[in-house]
Amino acid sequence: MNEKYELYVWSSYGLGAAVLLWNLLLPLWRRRALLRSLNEARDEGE
Amino acid sequence: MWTWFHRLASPPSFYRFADRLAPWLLGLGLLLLAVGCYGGLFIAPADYQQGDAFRVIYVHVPAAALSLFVYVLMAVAGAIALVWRMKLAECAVVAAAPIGASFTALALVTGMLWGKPTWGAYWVWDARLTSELVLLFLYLGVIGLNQAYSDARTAARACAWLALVGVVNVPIVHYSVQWWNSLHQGSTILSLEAVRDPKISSSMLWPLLLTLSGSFAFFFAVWLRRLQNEVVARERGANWVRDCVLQAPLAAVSNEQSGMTGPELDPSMQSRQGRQRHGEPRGAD
Amino acid sequence: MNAMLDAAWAVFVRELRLALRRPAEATQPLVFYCVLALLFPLGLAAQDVGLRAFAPAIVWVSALLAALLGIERLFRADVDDGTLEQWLLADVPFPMLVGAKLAAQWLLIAAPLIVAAPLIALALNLQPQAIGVLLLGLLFGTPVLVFSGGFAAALTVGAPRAGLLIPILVLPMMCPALIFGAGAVRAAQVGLSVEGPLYFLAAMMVLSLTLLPWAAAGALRNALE
Amino acid sequence: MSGLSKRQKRMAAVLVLVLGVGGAAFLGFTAFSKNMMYFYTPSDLLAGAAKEGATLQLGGLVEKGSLRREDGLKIVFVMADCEKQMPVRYEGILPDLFREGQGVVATGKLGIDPVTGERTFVASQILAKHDENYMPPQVAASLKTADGKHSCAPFKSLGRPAENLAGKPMTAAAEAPRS
Repeated sequence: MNEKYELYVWSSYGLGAAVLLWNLLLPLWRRRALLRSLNEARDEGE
Repeated sequence: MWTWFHRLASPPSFYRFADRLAPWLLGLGLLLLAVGCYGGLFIAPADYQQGDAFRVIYVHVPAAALSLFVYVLMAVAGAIALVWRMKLAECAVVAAAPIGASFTALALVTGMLWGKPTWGAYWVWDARLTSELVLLFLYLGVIGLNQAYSDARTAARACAWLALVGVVNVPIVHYSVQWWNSLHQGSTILSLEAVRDPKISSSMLWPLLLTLSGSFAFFFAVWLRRLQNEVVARERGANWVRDCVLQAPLAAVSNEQSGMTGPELDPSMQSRQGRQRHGEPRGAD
Repeated sequence: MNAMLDAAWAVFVRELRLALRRPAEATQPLVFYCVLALLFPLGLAAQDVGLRAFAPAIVWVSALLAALLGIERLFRADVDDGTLEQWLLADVPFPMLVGAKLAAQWLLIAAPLIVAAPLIALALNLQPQAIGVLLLGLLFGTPVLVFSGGFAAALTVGAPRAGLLIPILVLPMMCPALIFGAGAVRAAQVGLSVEGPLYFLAAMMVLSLTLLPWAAAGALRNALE
Repeated sequence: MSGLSKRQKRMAAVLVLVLGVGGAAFLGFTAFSKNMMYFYTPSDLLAGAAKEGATLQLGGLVEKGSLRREDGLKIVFVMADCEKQMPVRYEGILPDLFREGQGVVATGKLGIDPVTGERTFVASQILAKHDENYMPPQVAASLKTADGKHSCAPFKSLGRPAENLAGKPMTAAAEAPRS
């Protein structure tokens, strides 16, 4: 690749990957927290 | 058709449906994106004018297309939520906003990274760029509004109203390059004329179609996941949550404490949880 | 039909009467507008030529901020004393009453701004031939500002701390008015054609006058439920 | 009380909505037929759309063979839309894509050239405007014609509606067929 443009191209792909990762991980973390609180609520209930 | 629709709209059956569909969509999306990005970076030839700088298109165009599509989706879901008071549609509005906002920001930033080497400026205040920026603010408004209310239903319905009013901006973004004299180029693939007379060589087109479809599949996968979370959070007391969420394989996440093992572990789920553990060094714990 | 118009008129008159009961509060936006716009020349060197170039933006941004001033409280009192509940139960379409209230707000907040604008424009060295365009632009643009402010206020009426949220909500709706309003004045100053931006502002005004009372009424109904 | 049935009220509401949205659409499209442009074209400037000394954007194609480099970073070239031409003077850094036949948008003022005494656009910034066509260099080379392959269609003048210009080549010679 022409090195004049390398930085622009690679940083845009890198940012794209970061956005994908962010979108992927955030719901999973939220789910973990939810399940934990649900489990705690159930354990207290029982 | 309608009974199927109604069944799907009930939280428990939606939850199971999403559980089955999301892993496939995610796998498909990531695969298409990986192949498309590889093709875009290494296989597609350099452009006759822009050289290698044009390769930003494989990130920029899918992000921009999603930013518009997700807002329209939010407005449609918002209309359904307001007219038929469907809970799932309310969740859909709220769940789509952060994803849409992230892709809008990505479209703006990659656009800047494309503009500097080609146009000669990171940013100009022309119609396309300004209206896309307005779109980002609309997304941020929806996210902020959702957080301002303590009651989830009121918040979601307020967001639905905002999504409906804001959708006026979407055609302005899309047609801005036709209506105004603009520095931004016209549509390469998303216009009637482009279908009749392709504006991009096929050796450069296929990676674009792959990243485009991959991004949409990815969006639907993470949207379904967010929707599931949203539904569960609202119905935390309901019986079906206890039956189908806590007993389901996904409960394996919390099994370390409770010592319970899920009945049937879906392999794709397992790998996702593995990734989740790795990605969590300073996480929620 | 007449009964409906009477009801809307009653709401309109009630708003004006309530505002005139506290004249100091009613003139707040105007004072704010004048002070804000006149602070800019004070911050610049005397007779700075840049002032003329910035004048359209200064007048419009000041008008925008003045329209936002206190918009958060627009529906609070009506919610607290049960007025809105009564409007909801009335036989008259709720959006019509909300529209009447917003129209009264325009008369109270925005009309004084338009009247004061020529003086501000002269103070900012705006070229005299651009003042007519400025007034026409404000006439078309201020309903957009007031109605979108009203919509944002309706969206956040049930949220306790929405003060910071309102600017984010109204920014996307107000910034086209700012772009084309100030753009028309700038064009008039340098002798370019002003019809395009003015027509666009008029289109925005008609669209907001038609759609935003409905949307605001829906948001209020949602918050009251 | 109001004397209207629910059905009539709904009809009235729909009527108001249709009238409002239709009126807004009419005004909006009238606006687009006037000038709402990020940049003006050489035809607009020659038709007297702007006074001398007003800062504005000018868009067009760099005319083939018109580019002349003077000492330092100074350049002089001719910018053209589908019909008219306008000399441009600029001193500064140019974007990579700037070349003859390329679409550009220049910010600057209309003035008089100190050397030739002609009406000239004195630019303070030049941005390249690439179009929506992407192809490998080999394909582009096979398409090349004497007039260049860039369309002047994106440079719409104020006076005429855009559709008349869609796909119109820059000069009488037809744009190279692309298939």
